[in-house]
Amino acid sequence: MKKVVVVGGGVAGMQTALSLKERGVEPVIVERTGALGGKLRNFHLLFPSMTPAAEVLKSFTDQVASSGIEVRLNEEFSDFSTDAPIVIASGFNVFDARLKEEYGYGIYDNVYTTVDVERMFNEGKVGLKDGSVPRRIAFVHCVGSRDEKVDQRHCSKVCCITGVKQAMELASLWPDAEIFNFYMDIRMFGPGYEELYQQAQQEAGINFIRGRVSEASPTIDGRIQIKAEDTLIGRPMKMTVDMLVLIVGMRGTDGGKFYRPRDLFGGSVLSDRPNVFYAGAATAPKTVGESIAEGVMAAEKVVQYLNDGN
Amino acid sequence: MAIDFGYSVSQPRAVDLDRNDLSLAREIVREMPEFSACIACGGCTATCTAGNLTSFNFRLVQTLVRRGEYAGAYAEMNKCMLCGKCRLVCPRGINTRGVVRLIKRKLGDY
Amino acid sequence: MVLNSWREYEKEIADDRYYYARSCIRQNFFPGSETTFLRIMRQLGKDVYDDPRHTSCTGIGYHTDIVPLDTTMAVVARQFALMTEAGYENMAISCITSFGLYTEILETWHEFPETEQRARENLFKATGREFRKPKNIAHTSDIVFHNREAIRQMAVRDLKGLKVVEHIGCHYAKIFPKSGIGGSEFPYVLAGMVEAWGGQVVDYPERRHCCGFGFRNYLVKANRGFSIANSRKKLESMKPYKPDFMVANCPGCAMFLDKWQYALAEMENTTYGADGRGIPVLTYEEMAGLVLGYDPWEMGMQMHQVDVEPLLDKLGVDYDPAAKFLGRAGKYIGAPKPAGVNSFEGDRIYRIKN
Amino acid sequence: MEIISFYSGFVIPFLVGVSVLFAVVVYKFGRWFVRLPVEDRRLVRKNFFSRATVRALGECFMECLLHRKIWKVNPTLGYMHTAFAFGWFLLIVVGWVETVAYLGWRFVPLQGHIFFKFFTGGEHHWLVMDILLWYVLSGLVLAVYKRFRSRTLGMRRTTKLTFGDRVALSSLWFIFPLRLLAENFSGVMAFWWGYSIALGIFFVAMPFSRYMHIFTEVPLIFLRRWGIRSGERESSFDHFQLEACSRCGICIDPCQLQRDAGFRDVQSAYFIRDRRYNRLTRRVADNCLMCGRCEGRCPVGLQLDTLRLNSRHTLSGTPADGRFEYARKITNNPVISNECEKSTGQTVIASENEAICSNSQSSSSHPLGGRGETKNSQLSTPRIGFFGGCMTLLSPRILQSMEQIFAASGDDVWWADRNGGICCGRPLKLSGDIDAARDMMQMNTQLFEAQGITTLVTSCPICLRVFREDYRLEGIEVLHHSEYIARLIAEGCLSLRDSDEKMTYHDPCELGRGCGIYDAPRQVLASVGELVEPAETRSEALCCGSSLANFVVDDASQVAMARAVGAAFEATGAARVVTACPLCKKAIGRTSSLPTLDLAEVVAEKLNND
Repeated sequence: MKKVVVVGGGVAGMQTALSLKERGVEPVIVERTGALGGKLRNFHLLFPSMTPAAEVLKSFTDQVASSGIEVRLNEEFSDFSTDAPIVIASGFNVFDARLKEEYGYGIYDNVYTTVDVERMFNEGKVGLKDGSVPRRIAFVHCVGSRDEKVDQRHCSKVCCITGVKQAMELASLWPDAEIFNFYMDIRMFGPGYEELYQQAQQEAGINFIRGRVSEASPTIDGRIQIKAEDTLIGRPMKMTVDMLVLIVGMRGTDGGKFYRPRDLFGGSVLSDRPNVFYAGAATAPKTVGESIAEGVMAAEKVVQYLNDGN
Repeated sequence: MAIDFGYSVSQPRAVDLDRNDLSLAREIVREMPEFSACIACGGCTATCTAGNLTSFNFRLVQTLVRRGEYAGAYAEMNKCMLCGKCRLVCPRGINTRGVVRLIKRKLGDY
Repeated sequence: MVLNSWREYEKEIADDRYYYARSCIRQNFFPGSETTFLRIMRQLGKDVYDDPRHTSCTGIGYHTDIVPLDTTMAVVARQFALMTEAGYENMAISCITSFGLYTEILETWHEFPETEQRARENLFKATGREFRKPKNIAHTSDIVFHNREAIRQMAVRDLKGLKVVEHIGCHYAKIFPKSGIGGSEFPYVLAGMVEAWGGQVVDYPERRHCCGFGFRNYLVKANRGFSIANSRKKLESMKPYKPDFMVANCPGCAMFLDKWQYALAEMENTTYGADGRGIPVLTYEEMAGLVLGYDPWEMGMQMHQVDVEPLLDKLGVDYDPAAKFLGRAGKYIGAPKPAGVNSFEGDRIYRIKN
Repeated sequence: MEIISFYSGFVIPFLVGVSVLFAVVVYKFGRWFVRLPVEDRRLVRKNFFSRATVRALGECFMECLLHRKIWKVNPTLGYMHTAFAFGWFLLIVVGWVETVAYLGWRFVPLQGHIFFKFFTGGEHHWLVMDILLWYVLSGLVLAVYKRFRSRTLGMRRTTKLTFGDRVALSSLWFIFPLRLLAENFSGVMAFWWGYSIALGIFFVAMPFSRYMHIFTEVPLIFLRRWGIRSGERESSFDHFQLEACSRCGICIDPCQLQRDAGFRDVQSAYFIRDRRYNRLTRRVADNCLMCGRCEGRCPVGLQLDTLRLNSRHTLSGTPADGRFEYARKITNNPVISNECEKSTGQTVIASENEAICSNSQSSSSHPLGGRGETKNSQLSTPRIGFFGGCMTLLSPRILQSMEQIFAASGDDVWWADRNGGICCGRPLKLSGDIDAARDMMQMNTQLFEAQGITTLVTSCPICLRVFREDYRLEGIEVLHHSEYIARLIAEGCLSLRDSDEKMTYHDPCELGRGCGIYDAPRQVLASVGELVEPAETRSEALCCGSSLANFVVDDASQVAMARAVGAAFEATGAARVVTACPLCKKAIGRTSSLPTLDLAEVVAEKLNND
């Protein structure tokens, strides 16, 4: 019997493979990059519990290693015509912040994305380009989310909580820094998220300003001036910050779009083809936990498919 | 007959949707349905040249119009230079300049 | 649910032996109402002590930031001292603002005992008096409410078929909800009387809204437009219910709901009530007095801005129209000029010639 | 020779038609001419006896009769138009000669010429007349065919007809077959009656239909040759342009609103139709990119964009009323904007002007050499003002690139609007608010003059066009940044690394068709990479779809147009799309799979910094 191909070695893919193996089906993980772990490898602490991403990642890679699942790294899977069961767990791409040119990513020093911040935390080097400590930091929510102008109509779902989490992390790292989060809506849907948000407001002293940043420009002293409307006051505002963090959204991996599942209920891991399944953020923005849960569900459906077929 | 007591009755500040005549607002939205897709992010007002020099607040004024609060909207919209920056930053892709002209046409002297 | 909420705020009201604290402004605006209260109490066989030495509580001065809190406390302490000296323990307070102020001061003394100590010292230094805090304080509307059943039994008529708007003064329960019957959201003190005497209470959207007096809002002319706007808001809101009359338990509210109808008629040519004759505004004592069969002119109802005759007719009160502006001993007290809400020839049956 | 009466009952419809036609045309032309503005009439007087008149005659022959320009669009279409116009013209002229030849030099009433064969009983007949009639009939066959299969004549879409058009067109189609029948079956009176009625109906309908263009194009050509043009306000001359439009529909195909966004009733032919019949709506007047693609192809050479602009002015009722006085806060003294910040307690950013100036002063001894000197020898204090315009302000990469280019050039630069400037006024002008736009232009002019600049460089073609067309900037040279950069390269002031990267170039409408700048950006591109042209380029270039001139289209339509443009660039095989307009850059970059850059970015990237 042919092995079940799991496309993508992130948490969703690894969980799918583990669950398949448990049910006696032999999976093979095909991973585009040189290591398992997907986006989780770039993350530092996971919201809302602040669990180290490395810890979660290690438990998965250890299980994959000990279960003897075949893993093919540095391989791009493209043979979708095969009749072997395929589980697409290709996750998402991070939105390229350079497309929002007006925010100056890649143009001005000290404009970062949330992904950069996670990486800086992992590398243990958080700070401005010249190594100094910022006095003022602004986070811009919804960069590459809910924006027709970059063909990203959807809400990326996890960015609100990511922005809040990182604001708190920076606040505890630099207690003297002033931190401002510019948001359109704060969408705190998950368990413990609202609590974290409240903690950010009340304990970490993060300032939440309701308004979308329209543009950033450099100042004479190398800082960044941003403009927004404080919509709750109804007046335009501007401020100069030392560090601008763009909270970037997720872009789909199906030519920039997310894969479309058969339906959003019982068929959320099914595709229009009987032997193709989905798991994780390939179909929509999802959290780590939700992606793992879908891995289990996808494995279950694959097993059902195999049993029905034979 | 009115006697002047030296003060007048203050008008209520509440946006009274029972009293406001929304027919014009509905007509405006019907002509440009995208107008009601606004998520009030304020990007337009932030980037607006007029908005940074005067009380003009495009987001606020167009919202007021949608609520049937037409007073003063025409005069406010007249501050718009139609430069189009707001349209470039609008995440909902609203034809903001079209909205300005539509409101002016419906409330003003076209 | 609603009924439960109304019942949740029960307060203890003393049954007898009241020390009567009068209101400053009611004696001008509705001069017959306090006398009527005393008459009702006498008819009920209650002991009410009406003390001529008693003064203003300084409430208006306090709320307009003119009288400092310490002064106010000392003045209130003196009223308590007079009560103590007279041998009474239950305070019956005629004015809503006084009632609120007394409640507030007793509450402050409870939370910050040092302020009570200071008030005692100040009072002693100034007058040599000492006091005991009242065992029970009640607004006089509370007391009428308390006796509503007894009054009903003595009644000569009821309010059947009449729609009544009741209005509670803000200082009655909005400061300390527990100090009012029904609390601040479901004040039952006047509604209870209306229901007990057969009337129908009107529940309208702006029922809980302030009349707009607000001290500084009325007293400062620049703010007066705001004051009248609040009354108008209430009048507009109750208009579709076609109330037969309003009843209020606050001196300012009764006064403004009544007099602003005149001002609105003059300023904006807007009148309320059937045929634009205005909606009569009664004090709860007047309402109780009418139920008990008292003569409206003896209760001072000729002093109302909005004529009460149409209401008296509905109630079937046997009154002498010609006696409206005849005071005690038949002496002519003068009649107001015709005005916006009150200029209907039909109402003015009686014209006094000097 | 016998006496011919030249009268028969059937000529009445014809005579009535001709009389009505003559009366209406004379009335219309007379009225329009009398109402021409004084300056226009002065031009007529001045140029009446000049070579312009002769040229106009020639043009009338080439365009009104031969339809030379339509031949260029499509030869079959050209043949069709020529067959009708020139064929009919020759029928009349040769017919007249024929009459003269037969009857001698004597007065013959009009109907005598037209129904010559009837009155002479067909005994005298020139073969050439038959050939001419068949020539016209061949055009007619094509016209009928075009109604149903326009594509074969090079037109994907043809114009929708009005009622007057339908009447005129139907009668026109009947004229020549009936004439053929009447002349060949001379005894059948019904054919003569039909022929006369068809002519009569056509002539009556003519001045109220698109066929009015047959007459109007002639005075239009003369007036135009004498130097009269339509302007930003409506004038009597506009009538000559409006009624010279034959609604041939050539303007419809190039229109991207039609092609990519599905708008079918806003194209110039329809705009002119609506305006001519007094039923122009704002929706139609405002729904135009003013890209100029149709204007370039109009066989009658009508000023389509100008006419639309002055219609917008007429439809706009907002008085200027000094409603932009607030903008003086910025333009009266650019430093004030910083003071404003102070007073509102917001962060103060030191004006960058001084910093840039000092920077460039220190680089006046730049090794790239000599530029400071060459300029100094020409002008005492050469000073460049850079005006990014609203759109550039939202494209920081262009600003940053210009900063690098200026630094390399060693020029003394004043940044006009980096810390907030006001709009150039062109968008307002495009909306028809001419007076308000003038206020804005005047404020910016004051600002530029106060700064003592000698050259005004802008990276925005929208601003460039209004600076050149409407501003009076005495002593200030206005350059697009592509021209400025091209000049720097030509003078050897910029050292650039050439590469073999394939780049394609998008001509912004306002820069190309608007200001005629096609070569400067191409020269610049050629010095940093290899230029590959898209299918439609230069004066034929597509619009990005986000033109500020359009006040109607929604986001989806803009995206649809941008996608079509993007696809054309992808087809070139280029690695990157380069344009020279911040708005085009945003519009195309939104959907294109290729990176889309401004010219300045490519240049800055290739600067030799050592």
